[in-house]
Amino acid sequence: MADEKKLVLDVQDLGIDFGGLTAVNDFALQVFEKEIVGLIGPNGAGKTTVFNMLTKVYQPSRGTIRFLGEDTAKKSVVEMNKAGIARTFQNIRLFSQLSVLDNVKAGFHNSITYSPFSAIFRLPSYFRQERETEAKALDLLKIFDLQDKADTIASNLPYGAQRRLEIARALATDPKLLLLDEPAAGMNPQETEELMAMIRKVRDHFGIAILLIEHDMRLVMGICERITVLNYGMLLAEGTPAQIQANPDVIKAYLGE
Amino acid sequence: MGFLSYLINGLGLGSVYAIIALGYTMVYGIAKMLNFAHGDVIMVGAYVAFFALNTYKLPTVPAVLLAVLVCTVLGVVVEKLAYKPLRQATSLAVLITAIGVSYFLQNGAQLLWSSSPKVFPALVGNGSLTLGSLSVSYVTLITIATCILVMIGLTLFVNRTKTGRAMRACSEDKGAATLMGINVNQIISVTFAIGSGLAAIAAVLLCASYPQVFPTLGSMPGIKAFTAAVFGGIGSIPGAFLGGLLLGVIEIFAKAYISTQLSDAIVFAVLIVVLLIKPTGLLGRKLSEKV
Amino acid sequence: MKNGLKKALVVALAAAMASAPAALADGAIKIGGSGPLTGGAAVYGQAVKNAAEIAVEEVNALGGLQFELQMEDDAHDPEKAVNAYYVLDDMQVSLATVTSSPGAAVAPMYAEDHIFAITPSGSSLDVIYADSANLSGAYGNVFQMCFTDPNQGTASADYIKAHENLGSKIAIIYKNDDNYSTGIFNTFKAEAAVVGLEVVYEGTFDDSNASDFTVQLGQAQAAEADLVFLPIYYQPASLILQQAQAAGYAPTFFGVDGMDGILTLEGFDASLAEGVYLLTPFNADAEDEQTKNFVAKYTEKTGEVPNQFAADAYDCVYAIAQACEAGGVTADMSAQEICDILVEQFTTMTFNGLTGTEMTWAPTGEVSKTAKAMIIQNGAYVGVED
Amino acid sequence: MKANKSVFSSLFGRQRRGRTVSILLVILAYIVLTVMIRSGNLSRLFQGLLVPICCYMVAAIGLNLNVGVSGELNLGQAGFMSIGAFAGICLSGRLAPLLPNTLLRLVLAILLGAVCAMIFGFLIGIPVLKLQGDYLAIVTLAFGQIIKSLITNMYFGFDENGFQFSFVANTTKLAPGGKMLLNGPMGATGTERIANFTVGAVLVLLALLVVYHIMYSKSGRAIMAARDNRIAAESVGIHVSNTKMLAFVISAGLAGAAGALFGLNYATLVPNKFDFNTSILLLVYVVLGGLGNMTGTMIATAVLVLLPELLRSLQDYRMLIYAIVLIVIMLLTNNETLKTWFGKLKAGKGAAAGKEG
Repeated sequence: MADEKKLVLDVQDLGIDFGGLTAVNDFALQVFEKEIVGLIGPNGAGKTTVFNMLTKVYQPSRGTIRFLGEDTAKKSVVEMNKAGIARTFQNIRLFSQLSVLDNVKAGFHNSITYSPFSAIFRLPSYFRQERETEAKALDLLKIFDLQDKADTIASNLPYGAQRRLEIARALATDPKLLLLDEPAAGMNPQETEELMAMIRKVRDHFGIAILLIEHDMRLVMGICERITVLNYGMLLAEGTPAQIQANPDVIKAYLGE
Repeated sequence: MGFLSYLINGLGLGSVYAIIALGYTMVYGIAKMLNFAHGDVIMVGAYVAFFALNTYKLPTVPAVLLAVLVCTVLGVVVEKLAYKPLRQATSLAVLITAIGVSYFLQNGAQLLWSSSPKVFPALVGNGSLTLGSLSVSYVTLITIATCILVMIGLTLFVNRTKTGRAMRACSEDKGAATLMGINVNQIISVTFAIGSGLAAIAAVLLCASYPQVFPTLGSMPGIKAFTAAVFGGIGSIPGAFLGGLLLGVIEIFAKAYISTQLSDAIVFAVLIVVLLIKPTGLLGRKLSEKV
Repeated sequence: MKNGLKKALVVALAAAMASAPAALADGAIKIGGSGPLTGGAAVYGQAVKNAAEIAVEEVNALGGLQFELQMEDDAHDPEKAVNAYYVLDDMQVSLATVTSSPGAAVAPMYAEDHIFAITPSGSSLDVIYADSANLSGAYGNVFQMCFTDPNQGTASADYIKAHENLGSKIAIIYKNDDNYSTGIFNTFKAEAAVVGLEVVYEGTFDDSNASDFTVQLGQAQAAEADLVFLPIYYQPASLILQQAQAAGYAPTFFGVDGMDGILTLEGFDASLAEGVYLLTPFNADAEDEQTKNFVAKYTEKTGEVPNQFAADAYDCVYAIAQACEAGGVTADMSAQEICDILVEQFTTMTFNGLTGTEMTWAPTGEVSKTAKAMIIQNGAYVGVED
Repeated sequence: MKANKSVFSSLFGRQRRGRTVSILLVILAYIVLTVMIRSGNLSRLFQGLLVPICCYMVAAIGLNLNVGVSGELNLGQAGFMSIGAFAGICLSGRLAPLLPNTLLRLVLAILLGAVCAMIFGFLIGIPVLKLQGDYLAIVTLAFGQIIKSLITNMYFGFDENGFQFSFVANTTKLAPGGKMLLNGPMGATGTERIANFTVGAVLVLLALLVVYHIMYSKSGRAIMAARDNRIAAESVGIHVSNTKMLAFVISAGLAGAAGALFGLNYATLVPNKFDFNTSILLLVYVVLGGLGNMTGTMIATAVLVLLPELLRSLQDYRMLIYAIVLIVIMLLTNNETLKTWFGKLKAGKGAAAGKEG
């Protein structure tokens, strides 16, 4: 069903060892254009480790990560973002002492081209680009219903709003692939419901692919088009929500039989 | 004078740095603060020992014990009055307060005991052990021996006693330590007490080798020992020991084989190179942040 | 919270800005001066302050001229010395500064404001010359009571050359971040080359390594030096003597005026200094009445034996007193009037003090007095007969 | 909780106000002080302190960019002041016979001081910024000590044959009429004192503008983002070491400019002046004034430079009292009860004034 779509992310044989312990091994994953893919698995299965490898926070020990057809072996965290992968974090990592607006503006960092020199001397390019950035940032905040809190210090936001801000900031970097690490953690059912709508909206509005880690099965089954299951660092299953729900290995892994 | 005697002199100097560095490193490990007043506690210890030995004519051991006692009390009092109220504040605020305490102790000492240096009495005579062409002063030998004893004692204390284990728990994770029923405040006080007590021992050793007592006595050894603590990996007890010894040896070698003018620059340059290769010092734990 | 703090700070700032009117005591000539009263060099500043106070009390007790002394702290920092200079707004005569670098910073200000100054112990040429490298631009109203650094370096080299029994292979250990020590070292070395002394080793130390001298001594010994020249102050010198003895190295040690004070160090084992030579103008053990009186009073006041800094300061006050008497200076004269009179007096008079007899001053401000070579024997200075 | 963040909220929520307040404050202070000088109402001591206060302010503002905004503890700021000071003095000394206009010479010296310090800041920043936390701090301390040690061993002068330089051993022999610009431990002597308060005030203004303009730009956001969360900053494509380098180099440049002005305010300057204690003093100004708070830094600098002078009447006790004042201020400004109290006061005021914060 996704064959006619363009391949965004292609991971093969991915693995990483920490001091002799193999955390993830033989992992493979494909994400296609405008697709929402879920990455699930029991606690400690290595899901976040996969995210960290995809963003190069950890350097993989083995395997290849091809993004938009390009091998990323030599890329750093910053370069992965520039290439088009943005992420959120399981334990929210906002720029806690910056305002909500500045958090998003920081996300626009690489789309601003004026130099520190123009900033110090306040050359026209500074004013023009700052105005543009502000407008773009406010637009993004509006999508996430944060426009009223633009001047609030990020750490003073309620939990749910912090999660939304993190997504907005990630989107500001203009990614082709968005990685969401447990976006619904700590949310009540109603908030989760809203979040699901928002994730779909983001996909449609920005036309990007989304890979998400989530424990909330309602969310995963509700919005993901495909699901990859990880267990003990190994790929356990892969398929549509219906296939995964019916997969005996997955059931076993979750129920621990 | 050859390589071997430079080495031994370097180890002697390094032993003093090591004991001071232990105080820095313990306080850092547990209270996560750079106690820049540590050098001045040494100065107070030196004065106490001086008066005990010179004015009150006490024998060496009681004099040293008195200095240890006074420094321990001083360390705990300073911690209670100046640092404890800042437990929730930024580490920089505590750093500045520590600097204030340092100024206070230096200027207080000058007012109480005058700025004129006093000569520390010789504890073991000015003799030396001669083996062939090698001559090593007794003071140096005693300094090195004391340093090793302190190191062993401290390691046993930290690993074998209940308080020691509680200290380690605090240095790992204060929150978890509190949950396990450890009184963190008490442990911090104990750490200051031990660090300051060690400062008194360092003071006596320092003055035995370099017998002069004056109000700014502690500043330079303090900075050097702080460097040594970082060199070895701040927070690590064996690191402080190793860092102190190496710093002493490097300092003496730099003077002997390169330049007396530039020895200071060389010591710090070596420090920089070491930190570039091992960014958390020789025996420091790797800083890793869970993402 | 920040606002509260800010307000408090602003109030403090405003209070600081109001200029304080100077209160002048009736009939007393106001002597100002600065020195390190706190910090690492405080020992010198305190010595000068105490001794100058004693001298002022004595002069005042005579009933004639009346002095009022104000010593300010400069912490051996040129910046703070300039501040101190401004604090001493109403002084009529000055003791300048105790140490050299601060002296070099304020000397041009004394010249500009035309206030007479005589430094007890600021021995660098920079204190009296604007351009010391070319010995030009002497301020003319800044005088020295102590020897200049070059003077001491040259005198020491000449003395050692003339007394070959002292030693022929010379090692020098000096403090290379210190004005005084480096100044003497440079001229000593230049003069040594001129008169043909063999310098076999030069070692240095600085503030951050001022306690361990095993390497320097070891290398001096390895170079077979039989005379170690120590153009340094007595505190590090005492450590050098102790460490040399521990290492079993016994050359002749030769010091300059900074070595004076070594015997008065509380707790110092005088046997370590046995046989040490030094060129110094002052001897606290001298038997003359003047010295005995001064030493007694100083010891009573401070509990310590005065060093050469103290003696220089004491002499400064007396020299000012002598010049004021002779020139008819009165307390109601302006500092500028007094300056003219004192400059004239100082360049023509002869002064006898604790640190020398028959002292005279050149128009550049440099003192001419004889340094006495002393040797320490049985814990006391003994004059060496030439 | 909110009170804790007051420093930062005042910065970012109402950023332009922070800039305007600080700049107006400097201009106002300049006008008032100039009027007071003209009318003879300012003591000479205070007049003499104006230039050094400006210098310390500029260096401290720079340090605050480094410590407060970029979040890296720097214990070697005095080293950059030293580089700037001696570079500036050497330039002024060399140009003195050629360029009689002292103002132009002063400006050139300040520029050279800033540029030299920035170059060294960049070179030193390469290794320094590879490290983190207290390890970074100790390396800045180490570089500060190395700079001091190297300058103490430099002999540099010129005569009719051109520049002469020697290192460690003073072999510089100048022909008659030559001038020693840098004389080892004696540093620079016989310096023509060409610094003045107006240039100092302008330099403070420029420092404020540079720092604020950087803070409220792309680079500033990146610097603060990297401070708040290094990993997240990298994840949004911010090159953390580059941004930290920018802060470090600008901070060094400001210290260099300040140093040059300082050096040209005194007839003599010794390398020992810029030791560890001076670095620490600058840090005290920054922490006391508030991390990231430039107005606070300026006020703290002025007060703490003045304080020892105001305490002179205490004679020998003044540095003791100074130390006590320092400790008490730190304890009070970090006291939780007081903070809450002021926080409430502020909140009350804000509510009364309408909407704010």
